[in-house]
Amino acid sequence: MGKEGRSRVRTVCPYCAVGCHVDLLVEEGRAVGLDYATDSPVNGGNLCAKGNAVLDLLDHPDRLRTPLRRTASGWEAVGWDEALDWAAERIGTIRDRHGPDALGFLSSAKCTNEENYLLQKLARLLGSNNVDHCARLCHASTLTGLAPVLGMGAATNPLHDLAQARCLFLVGSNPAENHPVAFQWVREAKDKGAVVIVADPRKTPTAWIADLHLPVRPGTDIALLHAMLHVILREGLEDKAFIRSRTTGFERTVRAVRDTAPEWAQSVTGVPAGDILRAARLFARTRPGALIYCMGITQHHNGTQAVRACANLALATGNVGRPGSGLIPVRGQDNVQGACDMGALSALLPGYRPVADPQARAAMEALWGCPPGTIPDRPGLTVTEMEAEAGRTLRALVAMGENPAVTSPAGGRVAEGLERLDFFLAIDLFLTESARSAHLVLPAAAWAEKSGSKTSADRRVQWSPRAVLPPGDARPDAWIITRLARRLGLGAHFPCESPEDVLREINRAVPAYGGITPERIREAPGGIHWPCPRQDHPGTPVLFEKTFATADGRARFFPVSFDPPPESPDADYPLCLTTGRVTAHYNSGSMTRRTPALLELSPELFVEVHPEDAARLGFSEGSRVRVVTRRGAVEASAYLSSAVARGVVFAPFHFPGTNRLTLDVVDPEARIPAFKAAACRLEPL
Amino acid sequence: MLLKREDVQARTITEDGRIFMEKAARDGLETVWDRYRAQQPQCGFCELGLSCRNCSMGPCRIDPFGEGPQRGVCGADADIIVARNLGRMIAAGSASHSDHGRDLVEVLRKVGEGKAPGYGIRSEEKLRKLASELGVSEDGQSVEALAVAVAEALEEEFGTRKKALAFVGRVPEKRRRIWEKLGITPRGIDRETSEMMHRTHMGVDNDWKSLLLHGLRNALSDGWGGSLIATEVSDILFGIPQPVASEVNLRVLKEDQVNIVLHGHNPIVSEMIFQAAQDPELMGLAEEKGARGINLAGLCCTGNELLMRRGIPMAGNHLMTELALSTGLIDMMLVDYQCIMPALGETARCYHTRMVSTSDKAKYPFMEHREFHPENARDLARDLVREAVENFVRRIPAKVLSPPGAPVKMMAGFSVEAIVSALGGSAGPLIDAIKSGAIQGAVGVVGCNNPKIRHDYGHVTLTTRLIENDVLVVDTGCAAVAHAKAGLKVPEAAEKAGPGLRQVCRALGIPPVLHMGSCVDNVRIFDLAAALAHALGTDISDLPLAAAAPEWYSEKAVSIACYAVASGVYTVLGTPPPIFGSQNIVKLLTEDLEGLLGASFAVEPDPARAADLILERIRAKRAALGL
Amino acid sequence: MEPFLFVDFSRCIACQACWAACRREHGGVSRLHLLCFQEAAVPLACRQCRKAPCAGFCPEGALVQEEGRGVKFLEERCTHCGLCAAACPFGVLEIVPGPVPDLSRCDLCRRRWEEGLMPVCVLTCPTRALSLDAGGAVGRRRRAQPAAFPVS
Amino acid sequence: MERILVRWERCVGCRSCELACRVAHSASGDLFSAVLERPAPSRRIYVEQADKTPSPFLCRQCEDAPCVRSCPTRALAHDETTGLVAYEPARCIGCHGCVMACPFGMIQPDVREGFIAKCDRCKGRDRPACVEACPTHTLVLEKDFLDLRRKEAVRNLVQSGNPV
Repeated sequence: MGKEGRSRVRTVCPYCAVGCHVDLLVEEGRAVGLDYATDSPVNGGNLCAKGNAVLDLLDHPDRLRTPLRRTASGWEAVGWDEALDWAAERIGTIRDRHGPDALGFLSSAKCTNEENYLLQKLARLLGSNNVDHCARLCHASTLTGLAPVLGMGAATNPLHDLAQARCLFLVGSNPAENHPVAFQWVREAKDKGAVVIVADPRKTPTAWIADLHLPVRPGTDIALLHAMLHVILREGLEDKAFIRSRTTGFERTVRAVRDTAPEWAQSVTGVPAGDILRAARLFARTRPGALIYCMGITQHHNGTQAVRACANLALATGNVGRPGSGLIPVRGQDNVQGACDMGALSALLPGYRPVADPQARAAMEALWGCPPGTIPDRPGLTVTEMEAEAGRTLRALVAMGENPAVTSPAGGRVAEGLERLDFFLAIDLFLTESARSAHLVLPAAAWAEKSGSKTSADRRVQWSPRAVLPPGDARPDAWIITRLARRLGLGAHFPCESPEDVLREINRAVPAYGGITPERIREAPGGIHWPCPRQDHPGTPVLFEKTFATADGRARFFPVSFDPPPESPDADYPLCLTTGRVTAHYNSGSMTRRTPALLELSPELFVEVHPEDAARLGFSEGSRVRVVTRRGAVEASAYLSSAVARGVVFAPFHFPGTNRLTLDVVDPEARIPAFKAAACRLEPL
Repeated sequence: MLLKREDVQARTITEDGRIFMEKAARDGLETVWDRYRAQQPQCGFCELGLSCRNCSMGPCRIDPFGEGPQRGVCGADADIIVARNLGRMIAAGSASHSDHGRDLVEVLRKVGEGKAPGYGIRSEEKLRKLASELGVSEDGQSVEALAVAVAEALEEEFGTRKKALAFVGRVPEKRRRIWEKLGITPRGIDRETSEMMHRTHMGVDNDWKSLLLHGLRNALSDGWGGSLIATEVSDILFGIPQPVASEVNLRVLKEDQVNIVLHGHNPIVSEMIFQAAQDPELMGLAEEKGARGINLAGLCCTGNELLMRRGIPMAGNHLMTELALSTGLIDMMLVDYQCIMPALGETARCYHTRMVSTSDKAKYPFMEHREFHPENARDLARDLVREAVENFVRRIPAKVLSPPGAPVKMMAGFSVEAIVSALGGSAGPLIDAIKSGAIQGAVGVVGCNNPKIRHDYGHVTLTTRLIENDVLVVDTGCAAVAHAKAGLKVPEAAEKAGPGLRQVCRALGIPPVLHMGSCVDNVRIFDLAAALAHALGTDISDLPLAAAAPEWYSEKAVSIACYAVASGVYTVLGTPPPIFGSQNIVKLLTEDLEGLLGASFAVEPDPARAADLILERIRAKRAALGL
Repeated sequence: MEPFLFVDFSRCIACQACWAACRREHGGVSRLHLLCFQEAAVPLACRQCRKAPCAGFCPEGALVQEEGRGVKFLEERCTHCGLCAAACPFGVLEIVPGPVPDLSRCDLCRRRWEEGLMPVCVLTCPTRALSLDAGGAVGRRRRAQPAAFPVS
Repeated sequence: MERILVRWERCVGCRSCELACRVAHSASGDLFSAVLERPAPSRRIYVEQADKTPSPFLCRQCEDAPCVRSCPTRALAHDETTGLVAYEPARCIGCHGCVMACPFGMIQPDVREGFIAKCDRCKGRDRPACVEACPTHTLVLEKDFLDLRRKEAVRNLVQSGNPV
């Protein structure tokens, strides 16, 4: 690879869940450049803007280089032994004093499978199910929505399979901006003549190539999906053979959509009835068709229901279980799928076995070698519940790579809660908005500074090897958790020294990962798609080709009811605020807002407003405006664009503030916050 | 379908051709020229040899301008595709001549076995000569037994068991060594053709150079194999041609006689027809029907075969075949095979003419098929002549146009033996004339007609230019008929020759353009060339000789041209062969072969410029010989 | 044919990957500009004009048209007069201020080119909106046309 | 000038039009010499396999042409008299904007006269080379096109068994 002493190491990009390969050029343990992994079966060398700027995360001046303890006079650098001893002492004390339920653990979709596995194991060995992570904020409703429908809540087809689809229906999903590399397969399908239908309140770059754009009002997707199903059934376009042979519960769903005609949906969604009719016919007649949905579906008060409405549409048209079809939730973070698989969820053990299931608990306790009854039998607190309980019943919180002060709804209250904790331990790359409230901050290694496996949105498990050294005294999260566990007297249960050792334990703990051994995965150029139960199993790119993962092997239709968003525009708050991503930034922005190139592209919070709304309110492009909801207000600059419908305001959620505006409501099943629709008003400054 | 006068002028230089082209148009006939025009534009890829249909992964084409695909589906590039196509053309041409030869060998065997009534051994001398060449012992054998033995030996030439064809022995030593060095000594006639078809199958020989070398070998298996056997056995069966006077052009068709026209290439059938037409009973029948006799006339090479040996008149060459029908005077046209346009049958339906196909391997739309075999030939020939006579009365007066004027006189019959005898028994005087410069050199002007070239213009222009420069022209096939129509084949034509050649012609009483036969008879030219080279103790390529095919069209012509060059004779083609898609192959054929074989190809559509190329060549060869 | 950056506007999704790649490759200044419009975006960079106005206007001969290699910049001749930037019809040539003023202009990643590598923007673009293969891209456009309108 | 229209359904993909176009735009004007010319003469008509059928595509001489609009030097301009999008090599700076702008892919970079190759409807020829070369009469001039379409329509009507 070119120059003397320079090596080329293929790593998996730390940003979104497409799982792109990035080749780092390494000299003496330092990254000196990146190159495009043109031979990668995953991304073929393509990278998005964030991927291109990924090197800036290594050696970033803001990186934490040593453990920091908060003192009255400010941050004090401490050694690892001192820091870990202190952390163990505080956690132990709080547990002894308040019981294990006073402990909370925020795991991270930004960390490897091994790290997530270790953190949930630590929590559970300490006797707490209070372990959760930010999947709760993005795709929890996919898990709760799809698990009873298909038997598991994951993308049914690999992302590159989109290229084989003849029809792509994207609902509340904007891969052109959020997953640009994955968009290539949408583009490829379109090149081959596929029909593209996009339902989104905004005319996003994804919608630029759409044959049909359905500008649905935020929060009314279920009405749209119902109306489409109504048309399909009315016109007999459903896949009768598939429904008969592979599903149950269809009749109840038929009844549920009896009255949801396009004309009714038009009044609810704002999408012309004719377009709904066309979309339904196109999707039903053009097979195979893939239904791609994202946080536009999941982040609602009825996210679970909306996910099931998507599933009903895909099942009714037979678009599950064959190449080019599928139900594809595109995950946001690089390892959100893996973190869920590892049981970093308050109600689920590794491999999605409910904590309430005694057999599941017993199996895990046996594997871990701990006394029966160690794992509590009740689900623990979710992310939002932990935040709400912070400083109340929850006395100590360990946050690994999470920044809830920015990412969680009603962010202002979360920050206050963090301040009230007896002990808040943050493990992160940077001193994030949340970490500023911590008592102890431990410097973590970034993606290329540690080895581990990650699972991308399409269940592709890939190994990302360590390429460079962490800056200063930063350490991989796995190292930190293991050392902390040993100081907490759990050393016997944490024998693993390397990520490979941990993965071997995962092979035994998570059946779907049974055959994904370190030896195999390091050699697999495109990773392995779980389920891969045995060493000789090739992996499963397309799920449910023969049978579903439900008890009877059939998919189940769930009748879904539509109820309008809890908050609609009114005289005081006449506009509808929806949130989303921009191409330059990522999640809370703790990484991207520290990257000069990306900050240059998108330096500050803005709100996208239709020009006519702006004209009526008397402001112009670039004006400063205040966005006000019942929960708070933030300032932003105005960006005028007819990409949003009249009456809709869009704000990216990567900047502190946006989530102070959003609704304080969660989906009753998934406990996912309703980020996507809130009533607001704009006040020119 | 009315023709403009300038169209007619542009299509042919012959007067009868013009008259009957207009007649044909009036009668609503579609001629070869009309069809050629309807085919315009013709496919440029195919013209360049860049299209390949050898397999069903294709068809494939190579973009000659470099932007589009440069390889076929199999990966063959322009060089390979052009070489394969050319190879298959050679194979087809070689197969045609050789199959023609084999048919004659079969008759020879049947004659020996006494199963071919009417046929006989006309030239025992040649039979014995061939027997000795083939190593067949003559001791105590009857002529019939010898015929069988020679036929058997000739059959072997077609097979696969030889290291070299027997007649390679006629080739000068130096040339044979060149062939051996290049590995192109022909081994078996069918073997080389079969091997060519094999090599050009997808995934066999993909070295364009070795493909082309095998092409030369395949062509040599024709020139010193198939064609040569055809000529020699024809001579054995039907006699060695001797100088004979005859006439040519459509005016040889007589309004008051039963006109039977013989068209094709193989004389087996037409020789029997000739015999039957001499039958007094049938001649009587003709008179009964009001005809003044039975007039046999020839077209193409079957015509040439009978002209050479029996002196029958020639109605015309390849492009005249349809126009001959348009006279309305032909009572029967008998065809065997090769160069018979599939359109003829339908054309004839416009008239009373009966069209009869005779070969088991060649059938045509709208023709009666009356199959000839050595066993039934004599009787069938009589039947057919009778039927032709009976058809005389069915002429459609309104459609008859008697060609005005008189036919052109001509001399033919110049076999090698006849030339040597005209020279007084040896090639010496010819060699002397060449040495003295009276004759600068000799050129074989051969080949077909092609509607891409103004009919006969290429032949006549080139040949006129050559004889003006004291170059003796020998010819065969359709070229020979073109020259005859232009009046170049009478001793008086010596006046058109340069002073040296004129003097030689006058002294010997021969025309400056010598008719050596049909297109298989091109081998006579090479026989003569080889004899001259022997006499001078040198190689053919050192002699001041050349060959030209100004109006060629057929695959047989490709084979002929290739064996000409491989035998050491510089060959100028008028119509571009489909090779120009590969500059490598063009360079090899037009330049590099010179170093390997002492001869190469040139392509020159303008006959006057072609003549200049040839004259330059002859001067160079003469200079090299110190003449 | 001399290569140039072929931009298929219809494929661009405004993802900014090319911009970010260019900026990284060229020390923090992107030589490629992504112009976003309401429903389209256009990456704009030096067009590698065959008769380049920038070279034509340069009074010092610092920009010269090299046959087969496009416009070449001879730094030692440059007086930073800015005429080239003014001459460029596309505004993609920039004098970068600094102690040693530099000319910022897309050179198709000439350094990578010499190592046999593609320009970074082409490699990174997920939708193949950018390519060096104009012929191929134009051909794909032709083939994307609906061939036969139905004639029964 | 009469436009060249395409009877798509007749194209057999022989590419004769492409060859004829190149020959018409070569220095020699003759196939056998044109193949030797360097640089090779360019084509301005393209036979492509589009949607499973071969079809010839050529410049549509748009009235409000994207290539004209993209041209910074007016080297491409709509000629009111001929109705063609005319190319003036002397004004061209070779920026390739038109190549990118043409939504149909009908302009290619070139190196012979000027910097692009674009259909000029065979300057100085009565019938364009491609029209002359087309063996199936897929490419026809506008008047012929309409004439032939009418005849086809009538023939279909008559053959339908319901003559007027």
